[in-house]
Amino acid sequence: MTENKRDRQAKTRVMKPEDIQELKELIEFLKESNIGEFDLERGDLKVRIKFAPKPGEAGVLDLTQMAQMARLFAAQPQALAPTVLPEVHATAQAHSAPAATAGQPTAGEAEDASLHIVKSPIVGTFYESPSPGASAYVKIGDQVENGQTLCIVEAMKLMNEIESDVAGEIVKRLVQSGQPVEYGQPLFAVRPR
Amino acid sequence: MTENKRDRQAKTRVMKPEDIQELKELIEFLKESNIGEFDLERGDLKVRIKFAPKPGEAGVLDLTQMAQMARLFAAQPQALAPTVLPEVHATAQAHSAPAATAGQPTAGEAEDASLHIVKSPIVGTFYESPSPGASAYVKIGDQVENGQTLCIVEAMKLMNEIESDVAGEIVKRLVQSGQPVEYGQPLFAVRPR
Amino acid sequence: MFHKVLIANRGEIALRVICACKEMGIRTVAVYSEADRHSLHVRFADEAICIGPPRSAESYLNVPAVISAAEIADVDAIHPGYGLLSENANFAEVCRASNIKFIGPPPDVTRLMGEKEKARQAMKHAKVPILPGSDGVIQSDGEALEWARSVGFPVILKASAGGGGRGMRVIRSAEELPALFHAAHTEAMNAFGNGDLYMEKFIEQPRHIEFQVLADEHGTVLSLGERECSIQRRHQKLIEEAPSLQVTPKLREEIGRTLKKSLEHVGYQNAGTVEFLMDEDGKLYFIEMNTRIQVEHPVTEFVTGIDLVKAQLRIACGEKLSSIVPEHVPIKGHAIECRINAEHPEKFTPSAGKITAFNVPGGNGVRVDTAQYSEGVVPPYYDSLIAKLITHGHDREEAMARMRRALGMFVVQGIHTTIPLHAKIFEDEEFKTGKFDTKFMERFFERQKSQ
Amino acid sequence: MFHKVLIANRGEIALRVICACKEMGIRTVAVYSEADRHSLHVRFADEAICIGPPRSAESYLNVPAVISAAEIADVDAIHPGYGLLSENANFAEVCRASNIKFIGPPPDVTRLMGEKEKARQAMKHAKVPILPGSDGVIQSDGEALEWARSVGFPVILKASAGGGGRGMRVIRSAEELPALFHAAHTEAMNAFGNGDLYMEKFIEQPRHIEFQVLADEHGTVLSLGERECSIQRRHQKLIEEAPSLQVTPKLREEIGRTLKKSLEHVGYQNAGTVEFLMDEDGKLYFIEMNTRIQVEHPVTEFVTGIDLVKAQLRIACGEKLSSIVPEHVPIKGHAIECRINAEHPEKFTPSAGKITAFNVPGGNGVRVDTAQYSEGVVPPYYDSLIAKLITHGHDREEAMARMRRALGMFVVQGIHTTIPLHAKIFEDEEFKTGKFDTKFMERFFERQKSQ
Repeated sequence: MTENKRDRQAKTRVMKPEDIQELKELIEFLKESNIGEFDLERGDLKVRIKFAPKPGEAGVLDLTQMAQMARLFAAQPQALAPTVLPEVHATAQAHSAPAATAGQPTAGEAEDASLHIVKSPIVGTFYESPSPGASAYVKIGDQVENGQTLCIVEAMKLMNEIESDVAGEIVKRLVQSGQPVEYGQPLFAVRPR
Repeated sequence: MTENKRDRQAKTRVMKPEDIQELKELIEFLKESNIGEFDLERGDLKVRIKFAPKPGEAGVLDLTQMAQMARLFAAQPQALAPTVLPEVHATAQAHSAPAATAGQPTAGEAEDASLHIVKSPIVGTFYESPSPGASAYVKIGDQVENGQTLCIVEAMKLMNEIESDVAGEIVKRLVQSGQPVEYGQPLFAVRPR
Repeated sequence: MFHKVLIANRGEIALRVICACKEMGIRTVAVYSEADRHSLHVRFADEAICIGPPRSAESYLNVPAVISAAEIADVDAIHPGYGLLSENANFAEVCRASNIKFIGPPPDVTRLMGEKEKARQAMKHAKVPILPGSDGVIQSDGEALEWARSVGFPVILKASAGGGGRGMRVIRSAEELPALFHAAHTEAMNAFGNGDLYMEKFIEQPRHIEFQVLADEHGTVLSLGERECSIQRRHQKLIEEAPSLQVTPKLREEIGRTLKKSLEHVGYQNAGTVEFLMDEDGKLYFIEMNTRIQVEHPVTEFVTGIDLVKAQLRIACGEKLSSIVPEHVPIKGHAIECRINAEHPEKFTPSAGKITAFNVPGGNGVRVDTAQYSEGVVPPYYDSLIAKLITHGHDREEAMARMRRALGMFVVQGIHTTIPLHAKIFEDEEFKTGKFDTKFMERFFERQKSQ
Repeated sequence: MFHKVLIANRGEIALRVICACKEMGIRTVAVYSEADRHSLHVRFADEAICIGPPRSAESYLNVPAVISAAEIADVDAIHPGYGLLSENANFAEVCRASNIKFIGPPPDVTRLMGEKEKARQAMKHAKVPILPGSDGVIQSDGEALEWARSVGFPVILKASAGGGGRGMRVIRSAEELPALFHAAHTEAMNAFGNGDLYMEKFIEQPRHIEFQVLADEHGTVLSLGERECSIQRRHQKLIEEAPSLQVTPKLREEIGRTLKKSLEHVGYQNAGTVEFLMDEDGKLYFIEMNTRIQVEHPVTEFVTGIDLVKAQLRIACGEKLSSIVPEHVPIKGHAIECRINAEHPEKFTPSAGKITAFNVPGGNGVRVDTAQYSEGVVPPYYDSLIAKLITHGHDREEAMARMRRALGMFVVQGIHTTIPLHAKIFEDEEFKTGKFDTKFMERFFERQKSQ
């Protein structure tokens, strides 16, 4: 869920996390059940359920639907994201740093939906400067152009210059120089102009 | 999911997890039954069901569906009822007759919620008369008293007289003489007076 | 072979028996209480009959209900699983009277083994080593000393009239005997108004070791080796292994021969387990016999390759052991079982409820016996065992490594389970050495606390 | 032993390798595409690195991405699983150049076996029987007759210049040869402007039989017996068994010896599979070699008791085969594997989507290898195998009975799977006899249709 939504929840906060979880499940279920309207009152219990008109049965995908799904994935990787198995309790899951933040903006940045995130297009090691001791390509507050080199990601001894895909101001660098980064990992937050 | 719905839910938040579970089951059931709209009030029980217009599929409920609905209405210790694993597709599941209708009233009766169902308190074989050739203890239309013997369930060579737990009119006998019955299986529908 | 078998049980063992029947082409009838309507044993049986309300006493333990169900389903035989009616000789007798084969020993044998003192005497008579005890009251410290010397120290004095530790003394040497004898006598007299004392051999660090046997209906008994069951909490087994590191091939052979003779003598039939205590010197003492299939039978199945439940069915059908089991059964590798209970892993409070996520581990050398599933419910009415996780390896090391990775992949959400407890036990150094006794869990909890 | 291994694969085989590593105390690094973020191989690895978008070409097949991941995670070795990069000699070379151990044979051996004709010649040279073919063009019907007689009828004529069945003739006797030769020649000339023909031995009812081998890095090769893989649909294996009912101990021994010699000769290393066709007389002809772990390796693990993936890791670490595997490995019982694919069981259209219910069978003699779970998603980008269900029994009968009951207890909802297809195959009389060939599925579908 986006930080936006998270905030709004925090404001209306009369609900405990378990309640929210339940509600989410209920809503998920209503959605899956293709329900258009749902009312409920408690004082002496009233229920009203109205199903949405069905365009076609969901569930099992055929070939054409699959193509559709592929497009969905491409557009929005998380769209069809499965329920994640809950954490194992038995053994510690020491996931490496890159895995932990995989492809998702970290809390601080994402608060501001207007920021643009420059992500790593490859797996490798992040460097802020062209060579050790040289000054960084960019620093916080710099104005950068579309196509301007922001950093290097080294992969297989090759130094890959990573260019900005937006023009604007560097608001934050999200990784440390020398840190391994994975595909899609956020590198910089940029305020577009 | 829309924030809209979440908000609305948040306001009506008086639901316990069990309630949500029941609701989910109800919706699941309504969906399976191809029902378009469903209203319910509790104070003096009003129900309105509107079937979704769908050619080819009859809006008729089968036995188990109806029984399921009855169970949901009864809303008794079933609160914790688990989701049933969906049917296996590989091998046929030839459940015996008693299992099929286990503990649930059959279609005709459940339509009329005012009917009282006399259930078998034991596993055994149902007989409508005290001995072969003798006339039945009761027949459709008979007025019976609370405590009056309605039939016999034979278990371990013992003939157990099953008594009515209500006074009223026998509307239907739900099993055949000589048929095996399980614990809780409906035997008679009685209109209480 | 039987045409149709009723399984008078629930949970994983009911499903286990159903699996065996299915593989043998036998039709299955499940019985269930109202609380188990959505259980997998109901789902996967060919037929299912509701026999009563949730409470066991009114359903699974309700003999007339079970027999009635067997009659209306017209079964040839009843498999009782473990617990519930499995060691109820009266039930076995009713089955016989109803002309239904009870899959287990004859009622009189079940009855004999059910009365501990009689069982002890029967086994003693058949030269099975039993924990030495004085024949009746010890009259004086002199007699006590004599008896103690005959069995060797340590010994334990117990009050004939009572329990709860009063009048009880462990004696570790001849020197301290007289004083302790008189102290115990006085204490017993004060506590129960009766100073009578008797003595038993005392084992400081006992192991719980049990032998699996199979017996056909033609007088042949075979031992299938032992299981190590010392990892217990309040006499509830948590982890079982086969073989035991402490049982040498020679001892296994020896006990096997003795059991064969003694159980053939008492006319034992079908599967059974003979429980022993092992002292620090590796000597075994008979405690009791369980006349049924055991929770931990899969570890024996893993190391012998014999399907014990199928063997039970074939034996009950009159087959000879020689056609079921090879004469010599080698022990192959090492197997360990963890009992996964629906309990809080530290407080051990039962944890009934709905399972919201259930991912069972699989892969090489891993077996899971369970009747639970994602969205299933653990009802509060029955015992807390929801799954058995069993691993097999070339040796104990590999079986343990496999268990560690399998425990890490066993995800159960919505209820508490003992999975985290097991994970910790498998990291414990004492456990890893394999050198432990029935007091292991006490020490383990101490170590956990001090961390 | 390795400290840390990267698994360059996904799905059940990635999880299989992770399990083996965990059991050996090796840290694991999973790589994954954006579509597999919630996969179990990601979940259960010690570390996980996203290497690209969903399409394999940009993630799992992206050599620089995989190597980069290996470098930033600082692993000692890469296990390639099967498919994907597993038989890519260039990838193995890049691994070597990057100082990362590739768990498989050296690049040149992979390359040799990858070029079918070279592999054929190498094996022929080493006295492995290969499917006889004429050395180049057959000039006349007289030469054709001579050649046919030298290998025995039936033979098949093929056009050197083309395919698609044109110019192709199966010849079953000397009498019909001349006419068919000339017809084929004319047809080839008309179709391709070139009438050249060559000949091969023709097998009417071939079985697909393959031998598992292990080879250490010290020149020792061992054969672990065969698998029967004739149940295929469009060259995709559906069901595999070990052992094959058609392979006698003598033949197994013989082929094992020949393979040992020939593969030691070519310098083979690590695990590999040698595929053969078997003719109606039980003679085997080499087709090709797969230089990786195979999907169906669990059936061999069941009947030999050897963990093949652990063996791969130990071999790659330099261990000698003699310390990993006993010299003589007896074949114990019978194992069968069903490939559970996310496909419609009749139309075979792929069926991606979310799994809403997932109940895997367990119990005695059942193994499930899967990376799927309830609420998991089958993405549309990769192959359709979602689980392997493997059963073991004392004989083929028991393994089949177990498979039937296990298939009946394997519940997958939300997507289509081949489970119902397998259930039907296990009821098929021809399948039950074990006497079938690679055309079994065609006949099976015919029988199904006619019902």
